[in-house]
Amino acid sequence: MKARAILGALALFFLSCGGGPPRAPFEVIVEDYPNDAGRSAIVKWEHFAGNGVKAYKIMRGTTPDNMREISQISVEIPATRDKYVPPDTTDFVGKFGYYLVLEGEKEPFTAHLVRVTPETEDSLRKIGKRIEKIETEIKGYNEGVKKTIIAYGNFYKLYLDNVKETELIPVEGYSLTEEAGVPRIVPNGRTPITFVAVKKPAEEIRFIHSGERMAELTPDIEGFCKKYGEQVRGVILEDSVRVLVNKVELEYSDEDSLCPDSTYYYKIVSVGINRKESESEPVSIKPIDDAPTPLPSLYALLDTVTNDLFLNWKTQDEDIQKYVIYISTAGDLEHRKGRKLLEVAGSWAYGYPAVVRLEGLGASLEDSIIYVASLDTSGQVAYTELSTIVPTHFDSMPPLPEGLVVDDLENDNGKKLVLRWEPPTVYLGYRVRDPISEAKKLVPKSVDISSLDYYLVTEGESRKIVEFENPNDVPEGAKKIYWLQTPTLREGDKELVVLYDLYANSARKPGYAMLRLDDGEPVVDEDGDGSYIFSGVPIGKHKLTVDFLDENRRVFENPEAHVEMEVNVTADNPEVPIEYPSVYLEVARTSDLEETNIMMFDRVRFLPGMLREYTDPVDTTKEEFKYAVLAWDPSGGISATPIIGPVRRVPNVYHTGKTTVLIATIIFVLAALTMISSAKKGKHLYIRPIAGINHVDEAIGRATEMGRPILYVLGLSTISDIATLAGLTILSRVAKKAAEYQTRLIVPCYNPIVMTIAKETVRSACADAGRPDMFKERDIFFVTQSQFAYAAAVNGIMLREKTATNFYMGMFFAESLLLTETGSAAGSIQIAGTDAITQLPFFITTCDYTLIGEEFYAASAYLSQNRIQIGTLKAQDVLKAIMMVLIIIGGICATAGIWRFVNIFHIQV
Amino acid sequence: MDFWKRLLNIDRRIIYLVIAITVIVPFFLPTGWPINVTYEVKNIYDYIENLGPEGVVLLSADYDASTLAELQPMFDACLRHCFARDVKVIVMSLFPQGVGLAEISLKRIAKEYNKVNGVDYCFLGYKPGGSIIIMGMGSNIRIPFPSDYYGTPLKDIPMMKDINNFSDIDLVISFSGTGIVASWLYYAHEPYNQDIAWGVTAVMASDYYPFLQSHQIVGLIGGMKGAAEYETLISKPSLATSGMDAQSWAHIMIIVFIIIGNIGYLAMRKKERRM
Amino acid sequence: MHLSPSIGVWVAVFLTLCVLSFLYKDNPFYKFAEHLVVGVSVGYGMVLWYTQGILPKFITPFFKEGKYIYIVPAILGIMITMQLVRKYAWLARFPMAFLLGASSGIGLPRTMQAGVIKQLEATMVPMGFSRLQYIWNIVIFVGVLSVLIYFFFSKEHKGVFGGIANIGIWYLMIGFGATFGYTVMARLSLFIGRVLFIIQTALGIQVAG
Amino acid sequence: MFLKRQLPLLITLVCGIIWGVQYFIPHPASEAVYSFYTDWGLVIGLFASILGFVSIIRLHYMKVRHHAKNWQFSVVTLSAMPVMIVAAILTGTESGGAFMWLYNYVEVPIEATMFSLLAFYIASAAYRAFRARSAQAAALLVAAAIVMLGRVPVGAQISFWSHLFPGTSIPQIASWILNVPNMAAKRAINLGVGLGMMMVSLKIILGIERTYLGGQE
Repeated sequence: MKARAILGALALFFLSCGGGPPRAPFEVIVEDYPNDAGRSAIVKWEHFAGNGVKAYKIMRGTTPDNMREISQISVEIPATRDKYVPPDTTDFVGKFGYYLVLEGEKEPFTAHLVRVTPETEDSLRKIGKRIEKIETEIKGYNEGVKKTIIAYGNFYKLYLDNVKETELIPVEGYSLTEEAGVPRIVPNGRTPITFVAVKKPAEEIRFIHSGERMAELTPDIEGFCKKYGEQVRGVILEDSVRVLVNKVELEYSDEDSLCPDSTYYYKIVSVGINRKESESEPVSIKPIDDAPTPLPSLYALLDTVTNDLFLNWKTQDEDIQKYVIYISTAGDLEHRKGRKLLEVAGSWAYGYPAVVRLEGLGASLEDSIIYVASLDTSGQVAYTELSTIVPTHFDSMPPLPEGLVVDDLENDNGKKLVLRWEPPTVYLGYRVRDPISEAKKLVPKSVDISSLDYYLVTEGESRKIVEFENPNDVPEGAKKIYWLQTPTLREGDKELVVLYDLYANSARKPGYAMLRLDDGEPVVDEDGDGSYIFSGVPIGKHKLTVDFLDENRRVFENPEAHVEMEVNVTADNPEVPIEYPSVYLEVARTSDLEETNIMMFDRVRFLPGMLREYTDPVDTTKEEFKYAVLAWDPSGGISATPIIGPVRRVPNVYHTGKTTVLIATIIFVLAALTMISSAKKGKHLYIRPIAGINHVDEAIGRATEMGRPILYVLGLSTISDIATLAGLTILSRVAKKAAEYQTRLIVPCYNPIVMTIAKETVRSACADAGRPDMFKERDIFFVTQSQFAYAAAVNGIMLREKTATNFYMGMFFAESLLLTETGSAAGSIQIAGTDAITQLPFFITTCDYTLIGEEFYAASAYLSQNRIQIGTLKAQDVLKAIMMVLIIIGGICATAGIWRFVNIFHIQV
Repeated sequence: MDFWKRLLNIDRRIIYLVIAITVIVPFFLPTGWPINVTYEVKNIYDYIENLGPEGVVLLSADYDASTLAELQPMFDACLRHCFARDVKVIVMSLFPQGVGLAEISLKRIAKEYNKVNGVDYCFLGYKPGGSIIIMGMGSNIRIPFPSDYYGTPLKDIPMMKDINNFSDIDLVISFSGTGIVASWLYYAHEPYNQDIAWGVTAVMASDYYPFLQSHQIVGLIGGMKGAAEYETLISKPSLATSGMDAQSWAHIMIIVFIIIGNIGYLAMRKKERRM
Repeated sequence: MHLSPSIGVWVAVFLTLCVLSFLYKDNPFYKFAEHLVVGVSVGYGMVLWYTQGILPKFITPFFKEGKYIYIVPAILGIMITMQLVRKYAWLARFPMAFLLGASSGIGLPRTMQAGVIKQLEATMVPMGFSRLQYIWNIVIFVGVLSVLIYFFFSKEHKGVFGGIANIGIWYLMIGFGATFGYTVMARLSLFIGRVLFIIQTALGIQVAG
Repeated sequence: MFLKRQLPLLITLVCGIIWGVQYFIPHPASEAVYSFYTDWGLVIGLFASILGFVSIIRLHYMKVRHHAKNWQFSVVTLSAMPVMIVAAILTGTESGGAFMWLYNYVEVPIEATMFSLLAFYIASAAYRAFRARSAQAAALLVAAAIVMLGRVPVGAQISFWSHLFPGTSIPQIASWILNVPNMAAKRAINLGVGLGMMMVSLKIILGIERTYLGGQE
């Protein structure tokens, strides 16, 4: 009866949170997508934070009746359902002096927030509502408020207290005037507003009224508002009505899914937090297949020596299929009779500008014109004539990648192709820094240490660390030291941070940088993060040598892989950034094996010139491709490699990088099979005696001597846990001994299934010992499945029964501490065994003996003589032996510099 | 009863009281000792610092409320750092309890930085299954996560347009108090060379140094101290930094307890031997 | 001091105190909180199971997208739940066999790669006395070997072998010491977290930080 | 007999081999096999989680029905579940609704506090139980103390000697302990754990480990 009442109340509570449907979306408009093939449109609408909408559905149809959802946009809901708590009113009342006046008959209203003046006060009181509180974030779209009106506006709450008194506020569009002897800032050509500052005689600006003020955002005061204010999201009126004045424009681009010149209808459905919906009126659009626009910038560079013409253009059109370059006689304005020079695929001018090179064409330009026809996908054309020709001369064309090879990418899913080129190259830069300043960066600014009284004192060029116990002695300009980094500083010593970048294709197996400063030992930067720090470098000039090593640490022989650089370490911490080549590379690919014009290839990827490899994630269904790479100079030169290919991508059936894992896995499986099967056959496999077992026996003996019971805890895990199984094996041994010595054994269990099995274990152990009478069923019992309650209960047993020996064998968690603490304080002998690494430290410090991890399993295998367990243990031993040998050989090889061996273990996927 | 025996047998509730006071008082008498930053944490910071607006970081909140105090500050700090650097963030969880904590925190911090759902960050939510989710994400994020937490299909989320699997994500940071972090190593780092970092409870932190040394993980944030280090690095001191004074004093108190306990133990053992 | 106006925060404070009361002794308040949290978290789990799991991964593809093949894994999943009915418990074996077989197959070589081979590679580092790091590399080398020997059960710990195993114990102890120290830190952090909640969120006292 | 016993073992063996070999094959077909498992495995797991829900409900239901000790508290557990579900249906699962309110103000504080009890237990154990019973346990405690001091701000404050002997401040020693000896010990343990994990996988594939079969049949 009672429950029903509670449920009813609950249901009421939740239902009351329901509320009506959300507001329909405002101001829905749909626009055509510019410069496209008439296949896209953009829908826009307005959203008010806090209007209870959690998502908008975008619906589309060819008539207003057949609309279907095409997408959904989730929006932020700042509204939480807490009750509106009236503010501590004294803070706010009267400070705003603003009234809300709504214009319009129904929602959405236009809100006017009007500042009250003595003249307007009476009329405002009649037509408006006084604002009690301004909200910069909406805390609750809640039921405590009678009514929520949504209004337009963009207001800012200004925190005038934050404006620094001595700061002159630069507000664009405002000027200083004087009014009745008081200087004040006035917006140009506007009525003065009183929230801005006055100028004190001492050239200081401060505000007449401090506290909070509100202003509507206009372009004039935008900077001011954003610096000293926060956007107003809502206001609370004197009758606790909340008015939201915040809007966000949302838009959805419906791309590439329409047919040109057919009518589409869109509507937006708002989905409320309560999942109720309301929808906007439908809006319609007929997407237009825009004709190509004449190219806004088409110009050419003419190499006056070679007479090569470099054409350059770009476009905003998204649907150009190709460009055709024509040459024609001067005066041919019709652009129809020209001779076709070159076709260029549309993608070459999209995003980046297109550049093409027309060799030796310059000579014929005197009596000819060049023009470009842009053809879009629907066959519409626009013509642009070349008007600007800039004479220039290129000494050389940008260098092309050397030794370019295209291959199937190995070990992938037959998806990708890889382009590789040469040579392995080192790029270098450096940075000099003070160890101190670097250390200081890691220290928060606000802290103050009273016990470390060290200061950094700068005297001219040199710096010293000085200790001052009295803060008054600290000279001006000395900087307090928060934290020092090792190594020690010698006066004038600097840290030289060498920045390097290594580029080589993966077939060369690039590895590390070997750095050498002056005549010092060469060092190999193991971590390969692109920087290496030489510390304690004295001021002066140094010679830095960097070599590029492969993964086996052999030096690459080519000159680009060996760089020498003069490093100038000076007191002002110079920085020399890495200088990269200015060339860019463009990868072009085609699946049309007949095509020979590179400009009709697909543009694949734009790459910086220092790269030596590009993996092409080919996303078409074709299998065979031809490639070419173009090199660009930012000054306008362009050159292209010959066409490479065709290359075919093939799926591989074996991952060549995983051979080590394969061999290791085979060895593992073989070792396991051999050991387990020979154990099964009954072959004797030696396991060393585990010291812990003697301790177990002694502990049982001790309990017998004292005539007190033994406690055995099996851990908190289930029966499927190996640790629990091992615990049960040892329980069998303990139970047998205890039965022989006639000592009572208590086994409180955490898991009912473990308890059942524990009972069986003890029963049969007692029978084995010839003392079935020693099996006391009530001493093996289930306690509870609550972690801490279990621990508390077991502690109670320890204290009540005064157990002489406690065993903890199995899987333990945080409760281990509680258990062993009580046992330890009670003076019991405690023996533990677990593989829970996090609990082992507590067992070690609180117990008399602990079986650690695998030792625990070994003890269990040794005691049970279970053949599979022993076989498993032996198989693991075999592998451990192999690992130890490998580590020893590997260590020696690494020390001797024989990296070939170590790299066998380096798996590349 | 002799002195040591009596001293060691005081009621444990007195010890509880002492440790409670040791923890509470420093909040009112702060020392403001500086927090030194370890390389384990700084590695992660540097990694994110070097990412640009095209960078994508996946934060996996694989924890529950029981380790909230340690892991939530880390999650918050990393999230703040990503947002401050305009790095795109994907948040998910392999634990049902983690998704709630992550949601609350994500909403709050996104607002601090004016970040928009779907554009600057994406909240994938939770899927049950643990490591199988990570495996699926390696093939395609859309296998385990066809839609985000709020039910929006991933194809409609602008940020997720070009993000298909681990090759489109720069760094994965898993925050967890369980061994699930290892699954990220086995199923994200190893097969796909995905850079990963771990934010773990202090309990587990020391066990993971071998993976740090072998460069299998980028960095390791351990416990509340690790979180405080991260807060220091991004100069946004928050919960973890506030807790550090209490942590310091509590550690001293624990060490004092151990010393008293052991002196007593030795004294009593000596006496027993004499007898 | 600025007391939190949120009812939720005070509910949370009350429940926090309920749990902490266990320190005095086990009592009905603790039991109440303990059982409440089980119910709430299971309820929470069920809701997420539906909204985040079944809905996007089964209901939507099956009913809305027409991917009817998903009925097969659904049936397999339901077969696992048959463990609850003793008579049909054996049905659970087939999906379990599939899941365990596949996950073991997936796990084995990956563990070999991530947990064994990469770890071995990281141990093969140059050693010597010329640089500090090389000296530490020796320490690491000796440590890994000696602990491995400690856990090697095919040879008795005697003579040189026993000596090395003995070094292993010291390494283990230092390693466990690190775990110990960090664990203490973790446990205290959890309590500090609660104290911060009460002081900062509920009582509204701004503390340093 | 074959159906109930051998067939599951055979499935395990075949699946184990297929997905084990899959790792070595970089082929689209192999990739498809892998995604197949992640997709279906997820759905199977989803339906299997019903098991967990049912068993916990059954546990508490039985307690209430049989009026077991403290059965009244099980009523609390049982009634909390529908409350959460109703809250989710009515107010959604986003923050702001009743569902997330219950999560944030009921579940989170209790869970978070549950384990904070350990701070007290560890303090009490430090006083009463952590003993340097042997030289090795002493080494453990010393290492623990260094890590405890070195990993909090106070460590640097009390290292008054560090400017005399650079590199020996407590945080630096703690860092060294963690990165060198601790790392070595944990690596060896992890290698053992890795072998153990692989052994379990292998035993499952080979049908030696078959606890998942449940009963004896």
